[in-house]
Amino acid sequence: MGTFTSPILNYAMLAPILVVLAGAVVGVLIEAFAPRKSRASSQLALSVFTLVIALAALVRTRGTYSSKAAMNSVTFDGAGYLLQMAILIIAIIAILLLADSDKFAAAPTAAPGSDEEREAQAANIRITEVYPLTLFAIAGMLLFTVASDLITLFVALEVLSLPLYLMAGLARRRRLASQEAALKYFLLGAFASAFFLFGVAYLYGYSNSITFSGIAAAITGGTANDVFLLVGISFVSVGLLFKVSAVPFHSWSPDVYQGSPTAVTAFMAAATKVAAFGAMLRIFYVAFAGDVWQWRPMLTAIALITMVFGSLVAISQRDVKRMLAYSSIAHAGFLLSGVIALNKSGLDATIFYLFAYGVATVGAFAIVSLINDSSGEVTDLNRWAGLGKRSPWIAIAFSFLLLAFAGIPLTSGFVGKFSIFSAAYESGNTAILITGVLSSAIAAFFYIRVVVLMFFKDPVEDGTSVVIPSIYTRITILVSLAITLILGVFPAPVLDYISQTAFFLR
Amino acid sequence: MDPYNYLYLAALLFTIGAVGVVVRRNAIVVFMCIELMLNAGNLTLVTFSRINGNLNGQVVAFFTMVVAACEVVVGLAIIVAIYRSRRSASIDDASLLKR
Amino acid sequence: MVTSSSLVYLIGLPLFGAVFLLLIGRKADKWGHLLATAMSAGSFVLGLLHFFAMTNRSTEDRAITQTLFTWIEVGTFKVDAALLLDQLSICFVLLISGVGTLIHIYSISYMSHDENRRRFFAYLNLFIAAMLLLVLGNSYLNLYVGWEGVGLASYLLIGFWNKKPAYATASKKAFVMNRIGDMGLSFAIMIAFATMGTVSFEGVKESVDRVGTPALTAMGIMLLIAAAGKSAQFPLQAWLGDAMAGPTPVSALIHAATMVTAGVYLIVRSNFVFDAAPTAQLLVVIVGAITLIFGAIIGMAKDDIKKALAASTMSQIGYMIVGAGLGPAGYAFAIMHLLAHGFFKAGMFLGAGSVMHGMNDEVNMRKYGGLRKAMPITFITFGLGYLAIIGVPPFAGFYSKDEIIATAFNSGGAQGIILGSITLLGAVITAFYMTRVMVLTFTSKARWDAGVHPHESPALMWLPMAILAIGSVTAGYLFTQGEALVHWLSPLFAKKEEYEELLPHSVVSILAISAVIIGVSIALAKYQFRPVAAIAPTDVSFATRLARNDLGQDVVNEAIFMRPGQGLTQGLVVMDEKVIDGAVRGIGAMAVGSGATLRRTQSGYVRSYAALILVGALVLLAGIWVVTQ
Amino acid sequence: MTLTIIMMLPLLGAALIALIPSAQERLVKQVALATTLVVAAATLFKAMSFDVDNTELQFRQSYSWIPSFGINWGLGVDGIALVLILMSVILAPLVILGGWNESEGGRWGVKTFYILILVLETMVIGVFAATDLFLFYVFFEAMLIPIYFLLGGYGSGERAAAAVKFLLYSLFGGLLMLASIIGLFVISGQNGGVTFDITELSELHTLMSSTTQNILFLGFFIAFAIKAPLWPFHTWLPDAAKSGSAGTSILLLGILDKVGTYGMIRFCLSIFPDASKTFTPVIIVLSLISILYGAFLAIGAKDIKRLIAYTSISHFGFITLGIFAMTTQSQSGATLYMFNHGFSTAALFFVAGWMIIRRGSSTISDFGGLQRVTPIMAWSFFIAGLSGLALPGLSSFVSEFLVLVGTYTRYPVAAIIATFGIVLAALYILIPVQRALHGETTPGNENLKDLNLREKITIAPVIAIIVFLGFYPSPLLKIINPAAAHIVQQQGYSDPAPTMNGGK
Repeated sequence: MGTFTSPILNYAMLAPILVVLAGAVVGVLIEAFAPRKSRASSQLALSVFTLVIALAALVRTRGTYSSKAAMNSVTFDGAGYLLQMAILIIAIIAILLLADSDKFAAAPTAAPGSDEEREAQAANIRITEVYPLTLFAIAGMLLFTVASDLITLFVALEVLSLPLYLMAGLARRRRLASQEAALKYFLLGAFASAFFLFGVAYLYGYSNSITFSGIAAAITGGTANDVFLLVGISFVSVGLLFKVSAVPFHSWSPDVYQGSPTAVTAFMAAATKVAAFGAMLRIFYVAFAGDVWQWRPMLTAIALITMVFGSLVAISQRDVKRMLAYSSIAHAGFLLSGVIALNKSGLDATIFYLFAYGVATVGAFAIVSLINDSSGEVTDLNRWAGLGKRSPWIAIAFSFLLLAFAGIPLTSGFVGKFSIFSAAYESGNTAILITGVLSSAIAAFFYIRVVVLMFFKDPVEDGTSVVIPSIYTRITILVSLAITLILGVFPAPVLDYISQTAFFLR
Repeated sequence: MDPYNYLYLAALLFTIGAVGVVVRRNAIVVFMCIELMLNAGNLTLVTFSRINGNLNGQVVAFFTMVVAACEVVVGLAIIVAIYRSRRSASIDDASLLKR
Repeated sequence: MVTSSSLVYLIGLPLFGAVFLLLIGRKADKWGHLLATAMSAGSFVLGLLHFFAMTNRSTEDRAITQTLFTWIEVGTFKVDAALLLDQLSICFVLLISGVGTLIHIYSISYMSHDENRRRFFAYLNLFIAAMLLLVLGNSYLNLYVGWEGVGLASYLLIGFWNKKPAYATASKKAFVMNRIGDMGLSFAIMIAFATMGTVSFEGVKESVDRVGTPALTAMGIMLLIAAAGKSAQFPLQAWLGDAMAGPTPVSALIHAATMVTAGVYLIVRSNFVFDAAPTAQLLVVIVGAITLIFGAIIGMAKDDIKKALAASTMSQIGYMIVGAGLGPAGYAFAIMHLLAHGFFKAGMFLGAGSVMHGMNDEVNMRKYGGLRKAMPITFITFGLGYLAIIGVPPFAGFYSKDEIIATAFNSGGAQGIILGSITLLGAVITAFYMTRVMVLTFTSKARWDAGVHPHESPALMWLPMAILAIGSVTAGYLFTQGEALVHWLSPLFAKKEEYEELLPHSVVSILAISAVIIGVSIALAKYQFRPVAAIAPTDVSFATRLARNDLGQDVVNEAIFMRPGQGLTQGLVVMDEKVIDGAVRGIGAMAVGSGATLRRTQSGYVRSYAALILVGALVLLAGIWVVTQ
Repeated sequence: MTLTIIMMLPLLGAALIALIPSAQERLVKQVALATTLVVAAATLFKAMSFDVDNTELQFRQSYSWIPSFGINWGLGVDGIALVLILMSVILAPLVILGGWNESEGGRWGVKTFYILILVLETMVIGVFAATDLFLFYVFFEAMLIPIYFLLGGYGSGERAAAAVKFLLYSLFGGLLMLASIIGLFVISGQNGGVTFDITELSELHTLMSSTTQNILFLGFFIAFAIKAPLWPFHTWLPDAAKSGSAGTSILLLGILDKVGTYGMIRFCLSIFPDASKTFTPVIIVLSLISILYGAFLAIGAKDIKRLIAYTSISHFGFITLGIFAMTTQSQSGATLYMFNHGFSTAALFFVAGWMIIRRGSSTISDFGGLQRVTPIMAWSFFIAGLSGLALPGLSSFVSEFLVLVGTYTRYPVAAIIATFGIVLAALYILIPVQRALHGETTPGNENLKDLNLREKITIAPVIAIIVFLGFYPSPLLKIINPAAAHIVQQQGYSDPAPTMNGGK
């Protein structure tokens, strides 16, 4: 029996994660003790404050990289730093959307239409648990991107997932759909993480180690049983591909995106993608790199299918949230090509793309949350007709974001596409380049369809109207527009910064 | 006895669980199947820990149990809520969202 | 070569007239025609001055040029906007501006009732300018500008009364068929540039001896096509008849005296090419011969006086083309016949106009008759022209046609005999149909419609006719005095090789005259001494019917070009809509369709999603496995 | 006065307009007109200092934009680009003047219309002046947005559908081009530093395998062939032209489509010389098909704007033919053709637009006898038509003949086939002329108004240019020739010498 030595933790580096967790705990306490009236405001303040602090703490650690911060189980390096920063920034602008908390169920536990719920709504009760939940999820994401051993990775995955499952069910209107979304998300998520765990087990069995570096070493050693490795890689990939909603592990996302409260969808769509791809980058670049010739063909195939499938199905969507869901699937395909590229420019490109896409997504969903009628949000595209007449600025903003998704020059989306495809081609992957370009063409088709709807169709008088955005939502939209534009016109500083900073400690 | 048999067992359990998820309707049962898959994972871990002769695997298994517990909490909450609103625990009833 | 600075005014005056009158608009209605006439007369006077100046210069430096500016210069392709006035072009300058001026004068009265007289005169000026550019340009490309310019003018003038759809169509037909000719001209120019690197007349003339015959033959044929288009030669003759839709002065000026002879000018101008390309030259003769007979036959059957004259124009130009095709021996005579024809044919057209003027614009000769007394002056002037065209000595036509026939006979071998007899036959037919016209119009019994009171035209109209008549009397004599014209032109052409005469000139003359006598007597027998039906008899031989519809030229064109063309057009329209655009739309539909299909995979059931994930996982596993093996 | 400044002037005007209250439509229009006039003046002034004997790009400016991708804000012009820019800036004020009231029928009112036009002008100048491939692409794509809204917002009939068709076509082409650009980018990166500077890129071909070069070339070429448009990528054009307002159609066919043919010269040829050689036969065939096909469809067209569109397809066939025939004559001819086509198409669309506004229909058979009712309008249409059929003495003849004669020296057969186009041209111009201007005045046309002063002022300079350049094209040719010749010998071609023995 060896003597137990207490682990050495570098708190400065862990600070961002810890801060967010602490904020979450405080949030729970507020839920427990603070009077109902003050909760909403104090929770919002607390969350924003927490995130800002976390961001500050993160910035303080810049330039100091180490894999020893928590006994090799997390690695703080350039890539991790950038990804965490991306997550925090996106989180900050996304969490402001939660402020319009009349979007959330008064009594989530109450059966829809029950007296209990009616009373709750009558009392104008607003549940504010969503804030601490979000903070927990964020903490999980932050950890997910820097986790460098399998335990941490698995735990982080669950920490970020579980709160999301709940948040998905919190919609105030269309409760049934919302709950269904929660159920689906939960069951499938759990199912996927079971695969993940199984994969983890086999990776451990293969390499006799649970750290990425250990696995990498075992692969380069190449003595161990390849079958284990192969099972491990594929099943772990299943778990990750599920999170990034790549075909054929995508089927949850349209339903969940549609069912969840739009604010949650925004956060989920943007931040989760960053975290999941962050983890994916790390594990593939660090742990599996040596084995690239084995997994690249299959992942390429998945990437191609994902791009095309997402773009094609999006064409026939009638619901704006579902359409955005499918477009996010297509984008997952593009992002995958960055992962597959497995080169420096691939890393840079993916990180830039993640950030740009995440920000734009938040903005888009924020705008979606503005289109309302008496019974809540209007997501049926046909009822968006003539928006350009009714409220041109909103329509222009939304079109701009759509153009960014479509990758039109002078938007961040274009720079992202350009860099990620060139990375893919640089790694000799012509198929990705061509398919990517073609599916972008298909994608353009449905983005433009929405533009046509908004500008060239005459409005239908059915009470659909644009609610005056609250100051918070307004900030969110403006910020995401600004970033999308700036990254489109003057991407140079960001690009340079990423390419100088992004690297993996191995 | 050859520890590899445990791997086969675990694989078998995992398969049973996976198939169960696909074929069963009752949310609770489906959930149990998932738990079964998780435990198959645990078993595998422990076995490998035995084969490789270090403890990491078992440590992971412990973490997994905790995580599984959390999942139960969240999962049951959701299932109960949906049961209350739909008066049924059949996951096929919940199919408003599609296409 | 002597340079001049005043050539440009030859063109400038009428051009100014045209542009000015078109821009200034109705304000000029009062005096526009006078200005136009003055402009045309001006360039005639200028032309005369140049002519006398030229006669005073020694033979070798008679030609003068004026370079205005560099028009197009790209790489080795350099074309100056430059004019060349030599012995050949001066003839045309005088003809165009002279006859042109006369016809301006005539039109002042003839068009006096037309509200758009000003525009008419503007067009006339435009035509004079373009035609002068055509004959003055010193390179094929400059000629091309005038070439299409006269095409445009003729389009505008034929369609001057375009209110009538038929007339509008006629003008379009003329322009399009001319364009086919123009295509030939463009090809010729391309060949010239590709083979000799130049498109100017001297340039080509200097280089011909260094160019292979095939290229020259090709160029010659292309020039011939161009000529055929402009000069209504077979197979591009069909437009001329319809072109009679234009006001009569137009028919006189453009479609008799000047524009239609541009083809002859082109061939004679390009003599150096044809001399070096016998095949092309032979083709020229053949085309000329065919048209000569073709036109003559049509002329026999036409009751519309203008159409009859048009047919005869076609056939007379046939003579000129034959002449031009006979090489150095014939060039001068072609030009001689051209000038003579310019006088008598213009005169007769004006006569026809004057007749129509007196007959309420009736054109059907079967409704005429006995106008001899009603319009004596017209009768006399027309008659002189008539004597000239059928070639009665000593009128102009006799000399020129006689020469061409002789040259044809003497062009050697079988060709000579065939050509000679064709030209001779032509002479017979010419005599016949012209006599027919004469008789039907003037000397036979009156067959006027009720309420028609023929009267002599005003002086402004008959004066030009008279002048032209004098021309047609004297021209031939003047030209042939000591072979004046031949000597005048000879420096431009290669020496004509001496040939042994097949028939002595006297014999030819006798033959020609007897041909005339035959033709005339048949016609007299048929029309003078027998009553003429006021309505064209329908129980006529197939040949007559064929001749009446221009030997089916339009039928053929429609069958071979128009209908297939229309079919093709319609076909392509459909194809564009259905096939090409259809394919595009199809791709779009495919994308949408497949999207809609894939969409069904999203069944909404958790279990199917789970199944998908499971399958996916297994496929992934299997895939990686396969790759590994 | 740098190119950048000239480029920014229209944006400035757009900003000004944005500040004007929407009520003052007159003022808006005046500001727009003034702006474009200033731009035109500035450009002309700048052009004065262009050194015609220098084949290098001139007025060059280069500021680093995205260094990590080697992307610069690089501007500069050679003779070809300069001529096209001149064309665009001269047409712009005419478009505004000619379509003075077009903006009223639109979806979003007057201000938007002129802002869109001015933004478009900036991008047009940019796209012709860009010496950085990436910058070019940015303008190439961004340009689509304003024209898309102009088409869809201020057109008539199925405008939205037509606009979408246009946009999708162009985006598709653009994305293919993007793929090729990425390819170039990576290859340049693998061979000594990423760059988008076209002069540097034009040395890259030595390092590319012929297959790579061919594939990348196709990416570019198809994009340009769609823009130009070349058969069979043309079907968007008639719809767009039909539903666009006259002004928009002029911007689209007269200016934007030139980007396609210009791109072929600037990028396809100079970056992929070998691939260009490989594909020349195919391209020549395509251009011949376009020439005849466009002509036939023009003959068959019932709608006057569709007719003009199809004639343009035929003309773009000539231009492409000239570009790839690779003789100095054809090359200069092609560029001159682009310039002339801009004006003759503009003339046709202006008059057609006025006719349509007056008659309320764009079907040719609805007109008739206009020559008597509205002589000036009829004459303008006729002259525009004559320049459309390349009548000698009008500008388009010079360019068309240069193309033909230049082509003949290298590809006689192609030239001969192309020449048949001039007969068809006579038909497709004279048929509408007869239907619309001649014959009886069809009911409903008896009291159409003739051109008013504004319209006369618009059409006069266009016709003046057409006629002047017909007789004296040298000023333009002086600018074009060196650049064109430079491109030809850059491609390793030299003009075929006269074939006669001892040819000079």
